[in-house]
Amino acid sequence: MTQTILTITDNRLLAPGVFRMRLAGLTPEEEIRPGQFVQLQIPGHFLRRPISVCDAEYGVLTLIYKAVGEGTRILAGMRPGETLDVLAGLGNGYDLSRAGAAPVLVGGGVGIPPLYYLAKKLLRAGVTPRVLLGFNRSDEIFYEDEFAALGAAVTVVTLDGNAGEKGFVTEHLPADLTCFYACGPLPMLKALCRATDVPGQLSLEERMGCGFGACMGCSIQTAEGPKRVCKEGPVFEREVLGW
Amino acid sequence: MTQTILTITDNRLLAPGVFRMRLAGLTPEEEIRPGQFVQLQIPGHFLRRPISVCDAEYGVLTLIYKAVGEGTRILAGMRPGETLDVLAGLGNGYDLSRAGAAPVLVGGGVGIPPLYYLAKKLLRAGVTPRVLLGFNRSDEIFYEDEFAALGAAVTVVTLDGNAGEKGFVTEHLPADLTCFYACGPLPMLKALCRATDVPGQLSLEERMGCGFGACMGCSIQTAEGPKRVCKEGPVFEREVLGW
Amino acid sequence: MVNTSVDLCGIRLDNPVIPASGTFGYGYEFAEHYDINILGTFSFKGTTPEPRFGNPTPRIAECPGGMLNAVGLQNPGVERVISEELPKLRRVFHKPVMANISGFSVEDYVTSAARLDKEDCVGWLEINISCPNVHGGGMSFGTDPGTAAEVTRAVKAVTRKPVIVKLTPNVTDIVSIARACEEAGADGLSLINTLLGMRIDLKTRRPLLANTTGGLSGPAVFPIALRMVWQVSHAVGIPVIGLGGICSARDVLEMMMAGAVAVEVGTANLISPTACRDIILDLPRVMKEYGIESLEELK
Amino acid sequence: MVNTSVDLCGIRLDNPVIPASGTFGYGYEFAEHYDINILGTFSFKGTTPEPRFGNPTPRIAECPGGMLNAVGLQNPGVERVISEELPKLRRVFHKPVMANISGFSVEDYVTSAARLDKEDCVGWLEINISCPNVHGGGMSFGTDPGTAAEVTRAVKAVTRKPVIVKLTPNVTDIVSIARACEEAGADGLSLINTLLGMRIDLKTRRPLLANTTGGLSGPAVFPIALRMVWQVSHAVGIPVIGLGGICSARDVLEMMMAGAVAVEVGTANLISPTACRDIILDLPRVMKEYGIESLEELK
Repeated sequence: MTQTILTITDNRLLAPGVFRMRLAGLTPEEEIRPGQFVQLQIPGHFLRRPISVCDAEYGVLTLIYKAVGEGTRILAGMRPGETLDVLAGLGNGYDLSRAGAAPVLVGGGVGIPPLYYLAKKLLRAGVTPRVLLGFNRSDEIFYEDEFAALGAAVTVVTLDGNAGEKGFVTEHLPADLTCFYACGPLPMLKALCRATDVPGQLSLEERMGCGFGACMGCSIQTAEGPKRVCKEGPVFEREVLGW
Repeated sequence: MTQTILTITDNRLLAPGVFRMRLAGLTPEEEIRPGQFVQLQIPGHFLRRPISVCDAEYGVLTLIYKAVGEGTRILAGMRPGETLDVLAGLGNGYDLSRAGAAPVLVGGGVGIPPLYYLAKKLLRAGVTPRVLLGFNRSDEIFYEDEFAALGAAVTVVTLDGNAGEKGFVTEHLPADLTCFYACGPLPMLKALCRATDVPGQLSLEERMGCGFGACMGCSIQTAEGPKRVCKEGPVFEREVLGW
Repeated sequence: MVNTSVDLCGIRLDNPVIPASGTFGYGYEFAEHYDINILGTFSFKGTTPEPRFGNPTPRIAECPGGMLNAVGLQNPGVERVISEELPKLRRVFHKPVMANISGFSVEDYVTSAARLDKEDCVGWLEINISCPNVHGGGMSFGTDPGTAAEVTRAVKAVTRKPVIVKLTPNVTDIVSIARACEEAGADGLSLINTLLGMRIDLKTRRPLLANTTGGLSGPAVFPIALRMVWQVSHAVGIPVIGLGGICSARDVLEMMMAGAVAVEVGTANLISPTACRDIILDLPRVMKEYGIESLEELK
Repeated sequence: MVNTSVDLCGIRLDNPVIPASGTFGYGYEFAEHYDINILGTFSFKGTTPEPRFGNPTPRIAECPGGMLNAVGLQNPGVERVISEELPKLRRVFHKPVMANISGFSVEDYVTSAARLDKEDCVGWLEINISCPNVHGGGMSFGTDPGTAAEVTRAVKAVTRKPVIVKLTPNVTDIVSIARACEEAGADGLSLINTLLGMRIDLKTRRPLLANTTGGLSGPAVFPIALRMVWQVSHAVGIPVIGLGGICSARDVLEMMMAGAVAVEVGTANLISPTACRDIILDLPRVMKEYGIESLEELK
């Protein structure tokens, strides 16, 4: 974990309410693993905002976020050239060593971004993941092309069926998966664990204070006792959660 | 009084710790009188900062301020193109109708700025004021040339005598003055009232809440009862103060 | 069309926004900026029987997210309030106004209340038993259930107008004070007054305020105010006005969700003279955003 | 060279900066960022006799200039603190540390105090009678002079280490609690713990925190903390540690001018993990700016 000042180079709308921000200035020591997150200090706000890392290579940090509250709305209004105080490299990240031959990445809505960086790293390790991207409506779709451009096999699933497959992501899991990596709304994560028995790693969300293990603000009960989502998580093996 | 957003066009050092800021965007309705002040909303600070008006013509507001506290230090770091939320046209201002034939303007340190706008208006009304500018040291001198360029007769007085006349401004008052207009440290204002019996208007400073008469934070006792420095002042006739 | 109107002790307000006493004078400074008849009502500067200058200056100090004040109840006294201020007030404000009353003895409160009870333009009496900036009165009435009840009862005996008691947050158990006021006949409660705070000047190493301590207000105190409004409104049957750091229409909704039937806006008026107008104009939009048809459904 | 060292109950600190309990764990998360031996000392996570998970989430809510927390004393219990946490702590921190103790009964405090009294690395016991986020204990001990004194006396009977009692600001008269603790034998006092606050989610119209209320901390509370430290340090003869919203070296000086002999820094650690280091490194520069040669001259 490092505290650093990064410069916004890009900040644009990807889908209704969903923005992608790029920040330059990460140094090589600040190696970031897929599934980790950053904490952004937003002007005029006291607590930092945790945002999952969508990509972090060549010194450029890519974040995709939804403008829902006051803080993220201010973020959406920031322009290239402005700077942000960033705590980078937070949390454990996904464990790539347990991918097996046929991992499936399952993302729902704004849970999708960390899977992009994960797909990139898996492909670089010689594993081609299949990717399931779930959205409520077709106009919410983002990053389908970006995943495809990496060389991953992408399936988009929408609840309204106006694009890709119709229904829930859990209805479109391939039969031969060796494990899954997931990030998305809690009901999706739980449905996923009910739908398959293969090993799985799930990224959780929780309201955080510090984001680096000091305040115990984001503790959850697990099969192995209390865990901090920001420190022992945000990624948990399904057995640890008992799901 | 109006609330408006102005754009910084210039912000530069005049003397050690003393800055001049110019802001564009005043509209013609926002007529500002000499001796009035503005309240600036400084980013990250709750209360506004009162600053006297040094000039306000052609839509451009000129302010001269000393960077002493956190707020004014932030102000000193602001750059052209940035904007400030400004309450303009606060306070009563100097009464030009009582100038007589030979008014003297007496300023001390950062009390000098409002006298510049006053000198300009007096000259435009056909009265040539004499101007006494007091500083502690010669390196603190600012705006001597600007007053001279207006056509006023300027005398600089320094305590250390390294520039202009040596001593206190009160020791260099002309004998034939018809009235004085003053702004500066309290001891200077009081010494001035002891030094001469002619009519005088004095601009006072006080810690303020709102700056427009609502909170009673800056009330003083006067010969005519309680007065708000921000509303009935900041300029008071010497008789009102009983000095 | 959403419905912003609310009932305050039997008097209908067009909206729940009430500038708080001591931040709005007698209204006419603000009437230069907007038509203040847009307000639900407003609470005018705290009134004592005799004229008061208040504390020496400095009376104001800045704080993170707020300010301290130690004005100390400057006002021209109840007779001049009635003879000089209220006529000017009536020229710019045509709705019932809230008269704020302070004192140093039960008799002080009774004297002002009896006088202001006769004024037609006064809709409510707000009894300030919570001013932290005066000695031997003010807040000391509001930190004990017994004295709070005594003032309430005495004022109720001399007026037929609704009596709203303004409570201090500087207590261990605000609910016990609130209940005591209710039992003594209060028609409503307003809370919170300011929290006692202090700043020191690093250069002089002495308190920034001439009065040493002052009352903290502004957004900094909002969560404390919200908690106390929640506790009190769940414990009493009379209406509660919520105040403390409200700056936006969202803050208004949050305070009403905590149980307030109306809100007072104080310090925000000092930062922006049009703060209350801006909140009122924004309220319908924010209500729609959260699917609120009528403010009274938040009860 | 300015002198930043201070005395805290007979133990010399290199500087007065002490990370506050609950914001610094057992130190080793922060030791990844800087050598925490630069600190005066630190107060580790509040300890109870039995392990506690604390309250359900959400436990955190943002506020203007601060935050609410309702963690509820999550800790592994005194035995595992001693067997697992203190050995790790000693590897990264080589000065006397402050052990923070909480409880739900006088016996709880006594149990933990007696156990931690035996640990050489513990320099002081900080007795938290002011946690607002647990029910039937915590803060309730700190709102009454009698119970505050009772806990103090009981803890003093089982330890020879200096006992510092941590006070709550959620009271009418903090001075009376402080005096009661002093008379019961406390060697020092630390104040203030958090102020009870609350936020509501406008979408759900329900409290944001699972625990309904939480403790407010951060710069928002600084003026309240400063006032209470001023009041208490003028009323008692034992040392006072000042805390509440301290974020900068200037805040440290202001708190010491109010009468504190040392300060705790809490919430600032959560926003910037190097906050305490940055304050300590800045302290000599700011002392020079205000002509302070030695912090002990501020007494």
